[in-house]
Amino acid sequence: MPDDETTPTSEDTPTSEETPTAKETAAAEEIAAEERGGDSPAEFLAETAPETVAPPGAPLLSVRDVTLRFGGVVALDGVDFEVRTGEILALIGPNGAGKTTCFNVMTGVYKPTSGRVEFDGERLSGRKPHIITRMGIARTFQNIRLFPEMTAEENIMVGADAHHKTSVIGALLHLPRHGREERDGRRTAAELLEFVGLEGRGGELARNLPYGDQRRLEIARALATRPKLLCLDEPAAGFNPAEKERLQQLIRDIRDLGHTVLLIEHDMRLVMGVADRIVVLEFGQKIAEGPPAEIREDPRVIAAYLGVPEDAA
Amino acid sequence: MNYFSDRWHDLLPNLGDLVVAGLTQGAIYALIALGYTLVYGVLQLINFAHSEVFLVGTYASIIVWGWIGYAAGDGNPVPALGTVILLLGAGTIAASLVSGGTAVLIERVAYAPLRRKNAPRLIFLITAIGASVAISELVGELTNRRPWGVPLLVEPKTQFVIDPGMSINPAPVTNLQIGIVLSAIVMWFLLDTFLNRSRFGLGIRAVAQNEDTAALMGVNKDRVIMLTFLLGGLAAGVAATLYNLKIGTISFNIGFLLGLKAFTAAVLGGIGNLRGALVGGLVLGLVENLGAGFFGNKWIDVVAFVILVIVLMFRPTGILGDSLGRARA
Amino acid sequence: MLLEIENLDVHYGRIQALHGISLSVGEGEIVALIGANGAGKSTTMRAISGLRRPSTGRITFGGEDITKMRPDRRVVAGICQAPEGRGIFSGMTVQENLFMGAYTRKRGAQLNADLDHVYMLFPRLKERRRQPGGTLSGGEQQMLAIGRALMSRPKLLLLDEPSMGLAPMLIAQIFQIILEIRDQGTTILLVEQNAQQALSRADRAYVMETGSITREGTGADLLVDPAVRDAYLGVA
Amino acid sequence: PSDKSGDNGDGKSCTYKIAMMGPITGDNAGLGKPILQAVQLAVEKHNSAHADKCVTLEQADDKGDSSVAPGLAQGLVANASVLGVVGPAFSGPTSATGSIFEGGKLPIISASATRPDLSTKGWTTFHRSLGNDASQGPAVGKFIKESLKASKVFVIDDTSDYGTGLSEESKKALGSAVVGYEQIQPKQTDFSAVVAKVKTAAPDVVFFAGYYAEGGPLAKQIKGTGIKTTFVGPDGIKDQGFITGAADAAEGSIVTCPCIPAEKATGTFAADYKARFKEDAGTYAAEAFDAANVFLDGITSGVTDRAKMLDFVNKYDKDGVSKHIKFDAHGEIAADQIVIWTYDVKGGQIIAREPIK
Amino acid sequence: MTTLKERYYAVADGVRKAEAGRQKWAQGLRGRWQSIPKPVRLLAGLAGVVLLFALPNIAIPGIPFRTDEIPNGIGFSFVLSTIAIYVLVAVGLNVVVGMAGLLDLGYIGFYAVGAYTVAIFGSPDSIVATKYPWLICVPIAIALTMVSGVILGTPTLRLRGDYLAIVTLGFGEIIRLVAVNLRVTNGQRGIPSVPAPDEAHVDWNVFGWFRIKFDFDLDIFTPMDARPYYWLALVLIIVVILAVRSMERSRVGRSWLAIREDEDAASIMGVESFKFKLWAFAIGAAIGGLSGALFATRNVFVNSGNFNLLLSVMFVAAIVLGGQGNILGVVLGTVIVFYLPERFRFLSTKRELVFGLALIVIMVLRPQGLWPSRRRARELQDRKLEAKEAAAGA
Ligand SMILES: Nc1ncnc2c1ncn2[C@@H]1O[C@H](COP(=O)(O)OP(=O)(O)OP(=O)(O)O)[C@@H](O)[C@H]1O
Ligand SMILES: Nc1ncnc2c1ncn2[C@@H]1O[C@H](COP(=O)(O)OP(=O)(O)OP(=O)(O)O)[C@@H](O)[C@H]1O
Ligand SMILES: CC(C)C[C@H](N)C(=O)O
Ligand SMILES: [Mg+2]
Ligand SMILES: [Mg+2]
Repeated sequence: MPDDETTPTSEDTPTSEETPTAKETAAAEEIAAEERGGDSPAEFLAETAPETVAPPGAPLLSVRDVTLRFGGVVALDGVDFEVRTGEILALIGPNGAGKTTCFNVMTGVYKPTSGRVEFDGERLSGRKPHIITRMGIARTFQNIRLFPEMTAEENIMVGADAHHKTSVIGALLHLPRHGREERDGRRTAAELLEFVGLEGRGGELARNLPYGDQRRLEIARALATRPKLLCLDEPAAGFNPAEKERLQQLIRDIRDLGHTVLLIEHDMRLVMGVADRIVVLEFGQKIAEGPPAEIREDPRVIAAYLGVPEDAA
Repeated sequence: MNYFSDRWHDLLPNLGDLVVAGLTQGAIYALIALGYTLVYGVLQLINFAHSEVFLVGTYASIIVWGWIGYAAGDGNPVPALGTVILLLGAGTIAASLVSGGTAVLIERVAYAPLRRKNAPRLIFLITAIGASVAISELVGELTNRRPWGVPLLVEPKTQFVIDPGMSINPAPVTNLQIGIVLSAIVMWFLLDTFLNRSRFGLGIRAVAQNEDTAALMGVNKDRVIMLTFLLGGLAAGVAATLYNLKIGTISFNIGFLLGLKAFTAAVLGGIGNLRGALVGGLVLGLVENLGAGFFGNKWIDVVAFVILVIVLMFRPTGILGDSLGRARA
Repeated sequence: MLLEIENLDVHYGRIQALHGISLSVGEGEIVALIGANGAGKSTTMRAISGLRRPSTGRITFGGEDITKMRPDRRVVAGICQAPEGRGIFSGMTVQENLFMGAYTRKRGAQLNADLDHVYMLFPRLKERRRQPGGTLSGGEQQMLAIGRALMSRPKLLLLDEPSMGLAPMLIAQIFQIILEIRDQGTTILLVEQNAQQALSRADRAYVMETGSITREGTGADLLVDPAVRDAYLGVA
Repeated sequence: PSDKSGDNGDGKSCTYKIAMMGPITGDNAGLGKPILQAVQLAVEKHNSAHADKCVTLEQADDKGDSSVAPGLAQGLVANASVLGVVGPAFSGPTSATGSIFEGGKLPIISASATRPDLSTKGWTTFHRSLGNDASQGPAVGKFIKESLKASKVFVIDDTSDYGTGLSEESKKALGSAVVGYEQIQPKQTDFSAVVAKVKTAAPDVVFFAGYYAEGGPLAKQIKGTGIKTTFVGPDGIKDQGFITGAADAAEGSIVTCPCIPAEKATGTFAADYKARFKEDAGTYAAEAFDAANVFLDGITSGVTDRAKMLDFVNKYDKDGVSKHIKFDAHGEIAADQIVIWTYDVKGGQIIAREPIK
Repeated sequence: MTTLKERYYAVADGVRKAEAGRQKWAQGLRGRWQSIPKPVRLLAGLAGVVLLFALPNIAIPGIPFRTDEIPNGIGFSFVLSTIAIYVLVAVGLNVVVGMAGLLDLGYIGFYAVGAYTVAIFGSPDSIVATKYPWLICVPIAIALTMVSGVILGTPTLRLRGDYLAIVTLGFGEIIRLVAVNLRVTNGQRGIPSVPAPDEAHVDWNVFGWFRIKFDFDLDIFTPMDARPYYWLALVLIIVVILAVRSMERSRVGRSWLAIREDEDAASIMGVESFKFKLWAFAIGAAIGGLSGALFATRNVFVNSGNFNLLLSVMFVAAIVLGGQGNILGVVLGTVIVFYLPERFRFLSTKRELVFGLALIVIMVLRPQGLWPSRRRARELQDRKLEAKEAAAGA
């Protein structure tokens, strides 16, 4: 960040101090907020948006004919679809259809039995998780997995560190980059906290946040890695309708920042309200793909998944 | 190359004897390993004090034999079969009771208070070490730090001879060796059946995997944990008696190395897995004895630990993997 | 009343999660408990099962004071919970998980009949009978958790967000099953985010906010209460 | 152990100290005890005779362990009132601490460390009041070949300074009679691998160069497999601990030692010892008594610092209870004073047999 | 009814207030210390350091803390120097265990490598007999231990939790046992006459071009007086602690923390966990090597008995007892674990029994350690209170 050196934050937080107290963080956040002069998300696009993005509409991630077997269970069976830059794609399907598994293949947790996954023109399988993150994929978990004993701010800074380079020698000798990156991390944290609606909570331990806030913090942490593609696995699980409403807005905001979003969710109101396109899996196979309006009417999807459309009403 | 052919030449004639001796020693490791693996499976805790649970068992059986009238060096002739069975029975029961009791005592004194405070597992490790040091030192004080000899109860008699021919010497297999290996297998079988078939066994496995849900299903966690320690102690008691018969000398500080080896065996086989403890014990005993025959006796422990490291490199959760533990995060 | 809670306070560390809540569940009822995230619903459930000890207050079950009873005793007394987060024994097979539900019961023909019943309700589980619980999908685990709770044949069944992570079709099915269980004589206390569904099936319901109970009434009444509609039923 | 020896009767503590260093606890503590007690006896005798020049005894418990010894040695060296050390008892600790005592110019007289090269490391402060393994080794060889008429001998040592030194010397002496050689680890308990080799070699005699803590179980396990062979061990197993450790298997073993049986010591030593400690004087008690008396005589004769003490020790020339004490330039006893004894294990006792001629 | 947002945050506010209150309570002293003006704090710290340096010369009548004031006690400065060396070991181990959360039970192996390196290259009695001065041996020792840290770490660090613990324990034993059996280490018998830091006896012929010849011995470091060793160790401790601290408060420290909390999540968040774990290992190893080098020269003699497993485990005990993660706590723990047995030498053979019991009692009463880091204290306090409210039977 070229203007870092001149921001007031840099003077307020000497690098050698220990992690700032809640008060300090709050102050830093205030300053950061003032500096932006408002809440408009467009202002910190620069902070979290990916550096280079393919033109909108071009395939960002493609799943090509992926099959995955666990012993006798065929979890994925020739699944083939793509996520396009700038869209919100929802992945839905009955329980055990293979959505989470598909996710895990995409993020490098599982290696497909056959087929391949390409991201931004590069092959993904076989790469280490941290490399995949640096390539631009971030995710949240079906069961929350924050660093419970770290503060909200620290959680986000860990995400921001994905693009930092300070290592042992730098930290040991307090090289200038170390200070610069620390300041950058704090600023990213402050901005993202505000973005997801957690302003002022940077100093709290993650484990002490209410459930909904933890979900939001997880999203903020993922955003801090500046992902091109953000993958959300059932982010609305355990939310009530009003909260889902808020989440829906948040997901839209994220897309507006320039991130592509892949969403697994069982709540049809949320999915239909936010997704640009939907891919439907059943028994490990893709049975439909298209815009929400189309999917809603697709008889196969209704039979396999939606059932009587009472729920969507 | 010359080195290796020389070593090989050293090893070859003794191969049969070493295999037999290795399996015997391995059976004792296996029995102690059962205790480590049980406790580990349930509490994810390396019960460092288990070596002392074993230790007190060795003393218990000797003391009981002394009461019955068979002490080391008292010039008594090797007793007749009936007496031997009586002595072994009494010794094993005494050792198992004392070991089991000690295990439960350790649980109550050194672990239960920490469990109540929900302390991280590393803390348990430290109190375990404390308990281990305290018990072994207490035994040291009580025995004047002198080794104790074990009376000769069973005259080793060759039951059959393995004669593989070639340049390998025929290896006699004694009644004692057969008994030791069989005991280990029987003990494992009993425990394994208990864990997999009985209701309590199911409870133990449930607590191992998810304490809270186990409580929701009606499992009394405290009782399960005590039971686990008790079972491990019983197995250690059996091991203690067999150790007495086989090694014949005990001392207050034998626990440490033996416990370490047994724990290694448990990890080798896949800690948390009873079958793993058996396999790990036998493999460890076998490999270290063959290694000692090949490289020379002084390398015996190096061989033991090197094999552990090698196995874990290729199978990060041991030969059979862990089974009481969790499968997917 | 089968279950009665009076004036319950529960803390997590220094955080107070429940502020003197009182509620009751009558024999044969379905009672729903709804509220925002962090309102204290799960905490209430844990307190009833005995996983959390209240700092003050009283819980009685079938007339007996169980406030200090150990959780395993409560199961014997007839309280069983399908917890939030499912609590699957990941290393045990599906079938073993189900048997864990019947831990306090005697083995026998009755048990096997119940097992068949669960398999009938969730055929997917029967298919995966020998698969370790930990490798099931999220929704399959949810089915397993509910099935397991049924296996204990409780007098009072506590369901903490049973619809979480389930596909729409299954959600409808789950609520159907809940009604069936009730009809077979089991009392049910149900925590749900899916307030619409929950309220329309419940005999009575409570609304929780930040650790207190703010409203109670029949399911039908709450369903039309504008404040409830506004907060929990969404704007649709 | 009592610390009474430090008082001169009226509770005033004394100006000068001598120290005993050796295993008071540890696996082989049995070997340290007679040495400690003999020194104690000597100090008590001295203090009652010379109340004006009374001496305090410092006990430095090295557990017979080389890794413990250096710290203790530095402690002794730093304490200026310590004028002499009886010990270290074992060869390992002695070789670990030799350069420390040398650096502190603190004279030491070991009553039991037998590794030959201890005297040739250039340490001017080192002395010992007994013969070393360069004598014991050949004596063992001679005895095994001539008295036991054995033609096949299996040698085992424990990798210690003492064990390796002695096994080397005895192998030299045994020559072609050696049919096998193995090493065991201190604290090892299962000797199956060694026993297998012994069985294959089928020796008439197994000679074990090491201490009783391992010697006992080793003897027991060798006998346990039914091999008919005579177990011979050196001074390191000459302790009751060998018998308790080997139990019935100890019977019939033979022990060699560069120590005289206490009852053969001159004067009233054996009786005094027994009167004071209610037990017979054990291994190296007489030698330790002599070593202590060298220092005590020095103090009696007015020595007040280490330099003078060293000088006094080097010039010492007097009969002790075990032999005539006079050190050569290396700190060794004259060759004609050295006698290696053999002992039988009989009826659970170690009983003097005869000196090896 | 209030708005959703208000309701939502009412709970969170409660959480935050309670948390703030608790932090204040838990920190009590620390807060007061922090409120003292900085120059005063600095001065106090300085005074503390001065006191530490003066310690071997201090005796307070009536408070017999000196180990040489008890029967059969060992020289106080000698004990101090041992403890200081062990503190250095513990500070290094704390990087691995306390910060990165890697349970390394074989850490003693690195300490051994450091000590043996100095003994082998420095002592005239070793078979290589290069007789390098101590000051030259130290960098060699550090380099070698770092390399061995990387060699051990590369294959083992993919193991998790207790498997890592047992493999490191195995490696620690292997290093010791190999030392028992190798010729360069002179087996069981060990290597005596390790040079002092202030002596050099060098006669090198560099490529036959010129000759370097030193022969001096300042006689500051002698077996008679352990104080210089103690002071040297103190200086090294201060330097190492400062270095470790600045690492802790950086991306590196944060990564360690994240790995400790949830390694999978950390690597999915872009933390190169292997690299950072390896760094932790290497840094820990280097510090271990340095302390080993210091130990070898102070002890003059090195053999495998100095590096037994129990000692290794004791270091972990010291760290946990003092309070893992907090360097000052670690120092305190080490001092207690290694000082008390010296102080209680008069208990003679019973002192280890007492020590074992003390270990249990202390840990049961204070599972968070005597002086834990703020983070750990909070964590433990939470867990404890939670456990208390959880039912008695659960
Ligand atoms: N390790 C495994 N071994 C065997 N079967 C597995 C394994 N992992 C997943 N499965 C099976 O693969 C199928 C797909 O699981 P997945 O978790 O992808 O489902 P999902 O679509 O995410 O379902 P849900 O909506 O319930 O979360 C399931 O039937 C599951 O049982
Ligand atoms: N283990 C815990 N430690 C600290 N606080 C906790 C813990 N568990 C819950 N809490 C807090 O207690 C309060 C009530 O939580 P609870 O889980 O009962 O809510 P809930 O109504 O079930 O919410 P949800 O709909 O998210 O499941 C929340 O503020 C929560 O943050
Ligand atoms: C006491 C003796 C057995 C000591 C032995 N001679 C040694 O040199 O170590
Ligand atoms: Mg899923
Ligand atoms: Mg809940």
